[in-house]
Amino acid sequence: MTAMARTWGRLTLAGKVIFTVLPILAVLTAGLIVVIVLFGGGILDFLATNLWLVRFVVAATAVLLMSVPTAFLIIYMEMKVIALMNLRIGPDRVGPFGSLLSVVHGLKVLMKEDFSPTGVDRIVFTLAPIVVFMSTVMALLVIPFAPGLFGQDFNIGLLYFFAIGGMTVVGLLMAGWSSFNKYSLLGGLRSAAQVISYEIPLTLSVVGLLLLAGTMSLNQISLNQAGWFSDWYVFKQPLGALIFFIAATAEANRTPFDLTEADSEIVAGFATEYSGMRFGFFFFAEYVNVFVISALIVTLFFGGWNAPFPWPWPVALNLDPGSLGIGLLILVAIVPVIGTLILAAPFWLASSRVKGWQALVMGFILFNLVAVTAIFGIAYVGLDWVAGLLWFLGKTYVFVFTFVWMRGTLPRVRIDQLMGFAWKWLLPASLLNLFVTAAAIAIVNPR
Amino acid sequence: MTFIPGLGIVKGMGLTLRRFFEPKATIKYPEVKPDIPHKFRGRLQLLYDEYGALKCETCFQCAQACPIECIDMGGIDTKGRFHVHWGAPETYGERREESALRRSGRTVPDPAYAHFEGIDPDPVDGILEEYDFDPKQMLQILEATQAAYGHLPVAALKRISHATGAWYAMIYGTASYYSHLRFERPEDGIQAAAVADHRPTEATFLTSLDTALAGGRRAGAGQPSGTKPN
Amino acid sequence: MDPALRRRIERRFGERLSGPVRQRHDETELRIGAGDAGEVIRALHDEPEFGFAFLADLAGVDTGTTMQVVYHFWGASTPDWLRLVVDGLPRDDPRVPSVTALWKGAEWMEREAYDMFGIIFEGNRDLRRIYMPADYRSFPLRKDFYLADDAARSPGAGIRHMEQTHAPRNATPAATVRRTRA
Amino acid sequence: MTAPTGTRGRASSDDPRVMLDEQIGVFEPIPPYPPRTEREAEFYTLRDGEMFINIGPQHPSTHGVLRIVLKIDGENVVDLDPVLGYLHRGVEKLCENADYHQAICYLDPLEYVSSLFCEWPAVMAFEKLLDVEVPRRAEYIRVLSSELNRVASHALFMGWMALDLGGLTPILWSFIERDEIVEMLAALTGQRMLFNYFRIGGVNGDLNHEFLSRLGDWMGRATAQIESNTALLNENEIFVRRMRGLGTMDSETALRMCMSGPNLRATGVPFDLRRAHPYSVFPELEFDIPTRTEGDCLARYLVRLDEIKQSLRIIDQCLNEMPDGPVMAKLPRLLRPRPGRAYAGIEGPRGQYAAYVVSDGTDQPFRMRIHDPSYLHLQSVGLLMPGHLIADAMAVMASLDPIMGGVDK
Repeated sequence: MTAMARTWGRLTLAGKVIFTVLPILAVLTAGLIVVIVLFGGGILDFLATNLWLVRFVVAATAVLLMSVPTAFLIIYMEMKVIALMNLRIGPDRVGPFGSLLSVVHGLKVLMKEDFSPTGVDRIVFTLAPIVVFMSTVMALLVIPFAPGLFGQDFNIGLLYFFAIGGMTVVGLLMAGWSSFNKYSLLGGLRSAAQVISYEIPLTLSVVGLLLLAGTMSLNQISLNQAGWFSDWYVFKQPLGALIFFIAATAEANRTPFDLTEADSEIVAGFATEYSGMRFGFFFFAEYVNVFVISALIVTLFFGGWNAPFPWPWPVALNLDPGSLGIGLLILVAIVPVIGTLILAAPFWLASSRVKGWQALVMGFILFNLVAVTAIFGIAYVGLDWVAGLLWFLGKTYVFVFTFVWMRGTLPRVRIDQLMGFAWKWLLPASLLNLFVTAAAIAIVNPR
Repeated sequence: MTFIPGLGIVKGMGLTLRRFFEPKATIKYPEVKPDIPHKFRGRLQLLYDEYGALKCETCFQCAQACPIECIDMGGIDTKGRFHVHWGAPETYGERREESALRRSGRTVPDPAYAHFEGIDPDPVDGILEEYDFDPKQMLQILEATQAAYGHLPVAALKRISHATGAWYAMIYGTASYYSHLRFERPEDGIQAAAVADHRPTEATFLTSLDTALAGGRRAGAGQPSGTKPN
Repeated sequence: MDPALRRRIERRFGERLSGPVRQRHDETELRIGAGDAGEVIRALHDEPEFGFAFLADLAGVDTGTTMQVVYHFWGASTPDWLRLVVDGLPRDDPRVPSVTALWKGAEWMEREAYDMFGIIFEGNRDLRRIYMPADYRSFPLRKDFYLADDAARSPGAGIRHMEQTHAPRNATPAATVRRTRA
Repeated sequence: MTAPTGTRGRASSDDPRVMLDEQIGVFEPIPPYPPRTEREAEFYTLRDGEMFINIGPQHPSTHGVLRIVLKIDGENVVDLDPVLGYLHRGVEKLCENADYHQAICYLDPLEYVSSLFCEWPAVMAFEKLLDVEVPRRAEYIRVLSSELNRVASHALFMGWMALDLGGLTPILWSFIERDEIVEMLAALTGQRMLFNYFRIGGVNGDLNHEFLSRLGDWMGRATAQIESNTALLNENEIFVRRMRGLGTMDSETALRMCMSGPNLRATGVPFDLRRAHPYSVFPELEFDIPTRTEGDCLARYLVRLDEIKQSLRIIDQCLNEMPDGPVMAKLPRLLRPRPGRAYAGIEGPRGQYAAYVVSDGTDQPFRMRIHDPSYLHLQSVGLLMPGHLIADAMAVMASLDPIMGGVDK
């Protein structure tokens, strides 16, 4: 026993982990093999008949996995962009240009104590961040990122989105109420008032668009906007787009409508008493929400994953690397070497002061650039979901940038101005938009 | 304000976007040193003359003149024999008189400790001798002192502080950390009585506070009206 | 220095002045007793020949023997600061009429004077301590104020034996209190 | 008048005697003692639907450690009770125990945004006590450096104002502006924040090349830069709509509230001690007194912007007309002014800073009274805030620009 303990003590940390994990893995693998051998056929048959289930599970997992890096990216963007607008440098120490700082923030949040203050309603206090985060992430399910790349193509996609998005306010209200703090309470109530008020113009502003599109499926709306950028709904529904943008800003609690967590008034609003990962959920939810809202604006009004102009040289790439057989292997082995050498040659020949290894390094870097560009180019031309995803993310991040930019510029509005704006201006304007659209449709396309 | 609604906001957005691309004001501190003016007074350092000798001649005028008494001096004397340290500033009030006394070379009486009982210093001196004035063996010193006196008199702690060069606060912290070290004689109820004697108003205060608290609980019945200040 | 102002003051308040009107640099000083303070200040504020509309400062002073309340006024009728010293308040019960009816902004300055000196301004609606905690008992800017004794009387006293050093009774011998005749 | 009922009688967490066995209500802002005045009793009595909320002492927008107990009805502020003393250091008492030179440096941290203005009245009062004639060059240097400090203070005010309204960017821009000024003042005085530059009878050190080169560099682009910074807010609809008509005060009330400085001038009273009670070399300098008549937050904000331009004018004139000569009067080391009293008031970026000194013939001031405008302006918050929303309460407080170091002395 002592000998074993001594041996165990001599192991490094990695060794301890490996020695613990390996046997478990071995047992699990054996069990898995047995299960697959015994029931594999049945499972496969079941999955093949119920593909929607596979799709749903994969989509849900992918969306959950995607949300955290998205939040990290937007948090970094927020830190860096606002810093640059403030004439600061912003994060520049962790990772290249400080890009890992948000990841470090995430880790920090994870490592903090899971603390709940005296007097809170524990159950609700714990549930609130989860509700907020889940409602935000669930909204990602219906967003069509590219042709064929979406979680679920509901025929009531937009309705689902509004319904799920409205659940956020429940979480915020739970947080505000359960925190046992007057600032939180005020923040929660503000968020309830604000989100409910802005739900109405938000929903009404897209009704005109729905009349035009004739569907509520977000995928179908994206498909409707294919072609030139003049086909985008923003040109048919400019007022609707503006109202939607403003209402969506309020819906996402972003500056200038960030009254729920107005730090100079009610310290952090509903999140005052939260710390650690519970706060982290709120934090992530906010930024995922920004992404979702931007994605929805892009989907509805800015053509979704469609390029602003159709690709002028339609190419049907029929690459079948498998047909090369053994040649593929040789190609994979030889092309990098030859490419590097070819690209290194000009450096080496250009000046006698360039040493051979330096030229080789330069050549290798250049080759990588060329290869990556080529692969992406081929993928862009050949795979329409890659092209769609690139366009979609590009447009979405333009809007994310706009949200961050607004945060860097604008002061906050007051609560009565906020509500007045929603009810006195946005609501009539969206109704006007709806009537004009309906009238136009009735005139142009009478039954 | 303009007549077109939203123009001001758009202008502001344009301004921030322009600033987005402008050169930044941040100084990346450890790599780039800030441009500190020649006359800057914020750095604390002793100056050397052109021969490399310390310009400070320990006249203590700075410590004496320092209005918030933040300058404290210590070090090795010129022959390299004695460690000179003036201890932590426990009493700021007497500080300037102290520095005058120190400059004149006399010992500084400490009125804050005059209140405490005097001791026969021989045992503690012997103990200090035994432990070679080593502040690292503070616990042993304190235990021996307690064995000698039955408790830890303040005067003895003060003497230990002076002899070993450790701060009084450190010694006090050490002594109060260990539960077997005590500051009062075990049989001593005298001090508690003295304390109670020192603050006769305490009881009055507590009574008034109690009255106030109890009065509030009784929903204000019989409360005096609030016109009288304090 | 504005001799015209001095003449005006002497003519108007001649019998009420408890000392000569002094002038030095750009200041004119008059002294009155506490009984006259209300009327004199109202006259200084209201009457057009004075018209001191701006209360520049309100301060309490403990001379070691008596208490004073010192007002400074600015008015367009004179280039001087007008200093009004309400003199001769007893130290054990200093009372002055409040000027909050004329300058509502004097309320906090009076509260401060009350907090620091214990001067009671009659008519101030909110005369309570402003800087020091509510259970504080002494008046810190008085000349016989001794810090340690107050600390020993606070509710936290006596917990640490290092704090039990001073006995309040003999803490401030009367001989050490600074006094001035200024 | 009966004592308020309800939550009164709960223990305060500050009271070491009380074991906190009851957890709910520990955070109530209601004090644990019976009311001392009518006003306190009235304030701490809640009517139906009202609640107390503590703003501070740790709150992002209280500009220091101020605690305001707000009585709110929903989002509306019904009444408020500022609780001071969290930063009280007893500077007046400290000054009584320091000699005349030492007393000056206790005054810097009072007004940590524009320290020179707190030194100046005390120094002026000491000079009056001692009958010292200050050299003209020293006076010009004082005016020059303090006007720079005024610009720095106002620049910072713009940023705070925007920050309290939720704008993140202007505060950093104005800090850049302030940093340049503060750095050049550091080249002149030796410190960035607490300058401790004015001495009895002059200033500590003549103008130097480093200061002048930095100043010239900055003066060339100051106007354009400040204008460009203000363009972000001055035309912003959100900002203007929030500020206009908010916390309005008429000139009568402002005088009754003993206000001074830009807050008084925003109500239309052209009261500026530099003209109303001229001191130093201001009679020789040419500048205007900007006033506004609205008396609301926007007016207070705009008056300060105009003052920056006037300050730049004064700086320009000072540089042009700077006479030669010594910067310190000849004085003995140990100052013992004869018994007497002196009062000196100056126009600072927030209003009238003043010092009242009583000398008893020793080397220490017998009584040193420091008058700070922030104190009085904070008091008028109680008049301006009720009836507004919580968000506006912050804006009103920011527009009055109190500095808690000066309020709490």
